[in-house]
Amino acid sequence: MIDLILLLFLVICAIAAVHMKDLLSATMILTAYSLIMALVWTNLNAVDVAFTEASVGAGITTVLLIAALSRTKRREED
Amino acid sequence: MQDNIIVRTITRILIPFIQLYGLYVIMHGDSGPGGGFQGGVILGSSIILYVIVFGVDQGRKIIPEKLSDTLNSIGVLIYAGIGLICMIFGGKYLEYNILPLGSAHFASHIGMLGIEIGVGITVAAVMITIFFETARQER
Amino acid sequence: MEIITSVKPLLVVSVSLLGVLLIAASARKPNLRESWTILTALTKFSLVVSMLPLILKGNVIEYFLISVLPGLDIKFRVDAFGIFFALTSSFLWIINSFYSIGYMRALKEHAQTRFYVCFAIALSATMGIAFSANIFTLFIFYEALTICTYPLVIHKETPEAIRGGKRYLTYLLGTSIGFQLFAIFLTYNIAGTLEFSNHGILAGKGSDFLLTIIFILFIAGIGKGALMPFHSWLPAAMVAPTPVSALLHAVAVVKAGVFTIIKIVLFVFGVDLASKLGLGHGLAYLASFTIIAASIVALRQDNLKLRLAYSTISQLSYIILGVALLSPDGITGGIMHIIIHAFGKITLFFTAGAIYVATHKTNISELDGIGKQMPFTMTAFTIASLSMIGIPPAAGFISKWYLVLGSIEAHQIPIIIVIAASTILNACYFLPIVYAAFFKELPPGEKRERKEAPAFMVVSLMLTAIGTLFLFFYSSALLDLVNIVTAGVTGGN
Amino acid sequence: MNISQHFPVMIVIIPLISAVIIPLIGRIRRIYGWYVSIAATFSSFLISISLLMTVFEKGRISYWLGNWEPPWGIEYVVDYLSGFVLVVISFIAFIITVYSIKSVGKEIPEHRITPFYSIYMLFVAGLLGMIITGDIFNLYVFIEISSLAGYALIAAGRKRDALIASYNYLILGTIAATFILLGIGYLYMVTGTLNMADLRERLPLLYDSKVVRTAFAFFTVGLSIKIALFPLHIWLPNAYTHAPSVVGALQAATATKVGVYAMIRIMFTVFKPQFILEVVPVSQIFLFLSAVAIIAGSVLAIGQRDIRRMLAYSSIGQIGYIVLGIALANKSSIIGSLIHILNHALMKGGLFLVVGAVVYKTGITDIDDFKGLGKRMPFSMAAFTIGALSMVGVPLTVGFVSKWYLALGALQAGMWVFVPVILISSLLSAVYFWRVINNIYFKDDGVPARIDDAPAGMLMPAFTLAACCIIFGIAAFIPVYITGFAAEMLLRG
Amino acid sequence: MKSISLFAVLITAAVLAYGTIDMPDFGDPQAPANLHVAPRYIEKTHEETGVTNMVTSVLASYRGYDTLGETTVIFTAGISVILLLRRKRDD
Amino acid sequence: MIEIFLGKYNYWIYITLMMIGFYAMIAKHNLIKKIIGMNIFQTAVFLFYISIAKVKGGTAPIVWEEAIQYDNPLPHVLILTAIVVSVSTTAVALALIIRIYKAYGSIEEDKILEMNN
Repeated sequence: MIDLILLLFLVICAIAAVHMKDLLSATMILTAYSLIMALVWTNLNAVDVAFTEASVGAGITTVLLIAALSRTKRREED
Repeated sequence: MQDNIIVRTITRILIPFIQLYGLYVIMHGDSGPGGGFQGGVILGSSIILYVIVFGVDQGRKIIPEKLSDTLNSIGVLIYAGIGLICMIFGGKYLEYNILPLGSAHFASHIGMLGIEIGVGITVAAVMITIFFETARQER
Repeated sequence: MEIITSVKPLLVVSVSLLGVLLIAASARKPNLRESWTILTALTKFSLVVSMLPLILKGNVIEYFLISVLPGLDIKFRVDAFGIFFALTSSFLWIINSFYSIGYMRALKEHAQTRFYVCFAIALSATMGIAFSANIFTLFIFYEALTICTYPLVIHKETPEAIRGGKRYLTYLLGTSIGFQLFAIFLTYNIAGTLEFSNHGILAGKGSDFLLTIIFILFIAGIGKGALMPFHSWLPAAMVAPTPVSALLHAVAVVKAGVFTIIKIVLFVFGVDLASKLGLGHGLAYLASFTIIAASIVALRQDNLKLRLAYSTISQLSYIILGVALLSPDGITGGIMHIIIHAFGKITLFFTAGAIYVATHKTNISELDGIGKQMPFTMTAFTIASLSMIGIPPAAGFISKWYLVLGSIEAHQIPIIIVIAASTILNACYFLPIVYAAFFKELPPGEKRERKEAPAFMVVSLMLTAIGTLFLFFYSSALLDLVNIVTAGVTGGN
Repeated sequence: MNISQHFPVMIVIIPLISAVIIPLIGRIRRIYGWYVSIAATFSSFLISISLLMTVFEKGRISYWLGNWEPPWGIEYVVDYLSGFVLVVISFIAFIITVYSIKSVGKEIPEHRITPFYSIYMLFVAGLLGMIITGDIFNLYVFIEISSLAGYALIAAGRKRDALIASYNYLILGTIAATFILLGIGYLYMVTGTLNMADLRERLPLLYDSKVVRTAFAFFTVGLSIKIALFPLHIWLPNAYTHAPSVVGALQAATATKVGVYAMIRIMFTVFKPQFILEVVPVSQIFLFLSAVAIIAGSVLAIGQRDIRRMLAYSSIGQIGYIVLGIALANKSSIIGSLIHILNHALMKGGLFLVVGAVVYKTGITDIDDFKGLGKRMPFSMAAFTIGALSMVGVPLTVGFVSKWYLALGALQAGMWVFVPVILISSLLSAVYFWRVINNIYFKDDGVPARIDDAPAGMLMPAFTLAACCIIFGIAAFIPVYITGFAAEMLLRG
Repeated sequence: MKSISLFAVLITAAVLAYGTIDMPDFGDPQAPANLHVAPRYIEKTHEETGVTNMVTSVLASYRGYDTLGETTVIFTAGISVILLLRRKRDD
Repeated sequence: MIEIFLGKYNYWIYITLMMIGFYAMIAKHNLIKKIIGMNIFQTAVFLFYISIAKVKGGTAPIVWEEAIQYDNPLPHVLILTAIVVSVSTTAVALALIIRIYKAYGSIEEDKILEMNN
């Protein structure tokens, strides 16, 4: 059951991340997405992968995205 | 964040622990979760944390460009080099068992540890490099 | 019949390539450069002649160079038909070289080195066509000839020349790649070989429908034959200098085209197959149409060179017509017409060039009384015209005679009518020029004085005119050669 | 230790290690990076020849990495197919490396030269790894190495257009790679293995499985993006046009070829030929797409002003040829495809190298500005002309050989409609190259007189490639012999 | 543009859905993926490589070469970023 | 029908996620948004791989005395590699974006294309 809830969260996060106009918020939601994904994988016994995703997906990718945002623009234009 | 004393102090205290943990993760990839890649990322992120708090220029003083560039290469060289060493001792590429280190188990253990260290070095160095290059503000 | 292996065919082809190097190396010294041209031409001709005795004895000379792919060989083979064509071209090249020297120097043309170089390469390619042992080799030299004559066609580099050159290339490359290559490919597929053979290689292979398609593709693909409707490159190429036109019309290009058509009809399809499928008749009617239509168009041209160009289109179809009759006499007539037309037409172009060099006139309506200024030139013109019309003692009579015999042999009475009609048309477009030149008065303001072109040119055109007469009286040697061809393709197994 | 038994892994490891060493050694002197690259690519080339010879002596070579037997470990496989492609790609990589230094020095900022060569070698290592691997996941890893390196290489120059071209390539390339990853996952899910040979044995039982079909669909779509098969080609023209010249040459000559190679591997050695021919008739779709690609690529190329963009569109057409041969799936057509891989690598590489030399000397890329370049840079333009001739498929160039076999294959498969497609596109390519050639040789104004020919270091590589076009066009039996074995191996059911 | 993208997405989704129908059920121990190659990793890891984490043993030993590739990818990314972003050094 | 859905719900979710990412990659004009989409897209594929590896009643693939059944370690390894590839691609893409912004002053694709013409 917990699986299904987490998976639903994933979908919500994905849609929100794509939909957000504020790129910083989108990045943060992407981080949440990665973390939930890591949880799902832990649940599926893929501990190594979850570890990696937590450190890379939620860590490095976020840092890089923010660094890139700080050098470009924060908002998506229509 | 350069002028927030609390953050600066905590960062100074935390960084050695993060690094220790990173090394632990690299070394214990064989018996638990983790390995060269995850450990390398953790090591790298400790430096990234330092740079975020103290700024790029200060960070470059700790890890000069030359050092991180060299480490990039060194890691892969260790990895590929271990493979070549296996060949020199008559095995196939990356066949650790052949290394003359007593038992085949031990040899294979050392070989894997070696490549994990290689991976860790490269990953940490590349993460630092990427972050330095990405985060450097235009003047 | 013996097959003799000899390197001579390769030498004939490559000698002018060697000449190219020498010509290009001496670009700064015109006299030296032109001597090389003449020397190469003479060497080439003597090499060809040296092979003649063997061929007349009924032998064949072969030389295998390399095999590109299984079944696609580069191979030379000198037979009676090939050497006939090679003799014609290599001999006329000598004369044309002399003429070119006179023409180019008189007009102080630019890029003369390029001109001579391309000329020499064109002759190499022509020899390659003449001595090809298979369609693949022929195709390579055919394309090479197209490409190396392009710089000659656009020699003047005026916008008009470029446009003409573009059409020249488009037609020739387009037809050869689009149709001929396709046909070669299909032939290879169903016959398994591309070697020319006296009795054809396609008999009994593939369905009638497919063979007919291949035939049509071949005929459409050989644009150099200038059969209608693929003829319009020829008038377009008239922008070229006159020696080039002579090359195109008499020595190399269009002759290579009809040579290829004949090779295809006789040596790929074979007389038996072509008549069985009725392909000869179809081709004969297409040729007849071209003869009449081109003659009528020629009548309406005022530009002398253009009129000659349409005349060529019409005359080429005589050659094709003769072969398409598929009877021994018809084939003899057609093949003989190659050399006879070559001598006649080269003379006509030489005179057109001479008139241009001497008086800068290009239109027929301006030629009134010019025979008084240029008697030698116009005498030559008259002789060549007679040959074109087919009046003895000019050589044209011989080929027409054989053509008529051939049509009777093939029971093709309509063809005789066509020949008769076209003879009248030929007379209609040539004789008025002769009449105007000799019997009309000069336009007011022009003096009755000698205004001949440079000696190089006049001598050349006189030589070819005399050649036309000579061919009439001494045709038997050539007929021997042609008989070997006809006996081979129509004889029993 | 017998070094030759390790050749399969050495051919990838040598460029890889050199890529790692270059940033270290390049600090001492920049030029050392180039020396290391030359040494590495040259040794890879030598090793590839040795491997191909070993394959002919002893048959398929299998190298177990880490000595784990497949399917548990990763296997390196050298057979006729991969041996042939290895030789082609490593040869081209070597030639372009030799060529690169001058052009790179001009087009890439000085401080980026060392990382440039490092990435360059990673690109080469990635391609060679893709060719030699016998494990589909390892294939994915090397696809990513070469792709990532490729994105960076395209953006390495000074032009800002290159950045957006590279970015778009990155997005599409990532979609492609992820599709391939997904396909691998699907195959693994139903077979439990990642080894190509093992998959080949296990898959036939599962041909009806929807999972397998979906996997196949994702593989083909992913690889079609990588090879820029029409209509998934949109990334290619910009990438080739704006990349630095050396990168354009390298990408055009190698990257898409290796992509096609991967496609052949998936279609014929992971799946069996019967899968694409009988089980799911995707070959029909590919036939259609490739015919459209051939024509569309050529037509689009005609309209281009920038020479590199023209060459890029022409590449799209050429890829169509290769895919056509694969989809026809008979021996002749596959020989045609494989020779076309060689052919296109040689001629497109050569053409881009010449364009690079022109950019190096004059900075022009607009075809209209090429007027009179034939006089200023005669040698470069000679190489260009040879490449163009080969592209058109003129006999005696390797382009003719491949088209000939493709057409043969089309006829053997009973799909004669593709023969006109091949012919028409040859004509179209003649048209777009003619524009360039005409400007180069037959127009006068434009290029300033102070321009002289490219330095020998750039001319020699371009000429080597051009010479190979001709050598393999005349001695066509060499590639035909090798690829004949490869084709037989692929078609073995 | 949006509609074309949506179309492409839907087509891809349809293909994926089509493929999913024949998939083994989620978590099925008898799924082919778990039967062919994987059992050896699970049963013999300790014996053959002497480590207890199977992921590590497969990563570093059985498929060690993939990991070399992975490290190379990271290295490529590092050099690419240097190539793209690094400015001329002042010295 | 219902089994198809319930027995494989992980797969359906991964398809959904993948399509969201895919859509963002090809339909969005903002270059960074495309990268966000790319991460979602790739991570969805990783979820698929991990789902293959799961065995009912299995434990994490680390040798352990009490375990009866282990999950399949191979997909985990593959995905470790794939994650690394993913982050590398992201890094290169971001580097490109920074350069693009420096050159064009915008990270909107349509505006940049306008500027090019």
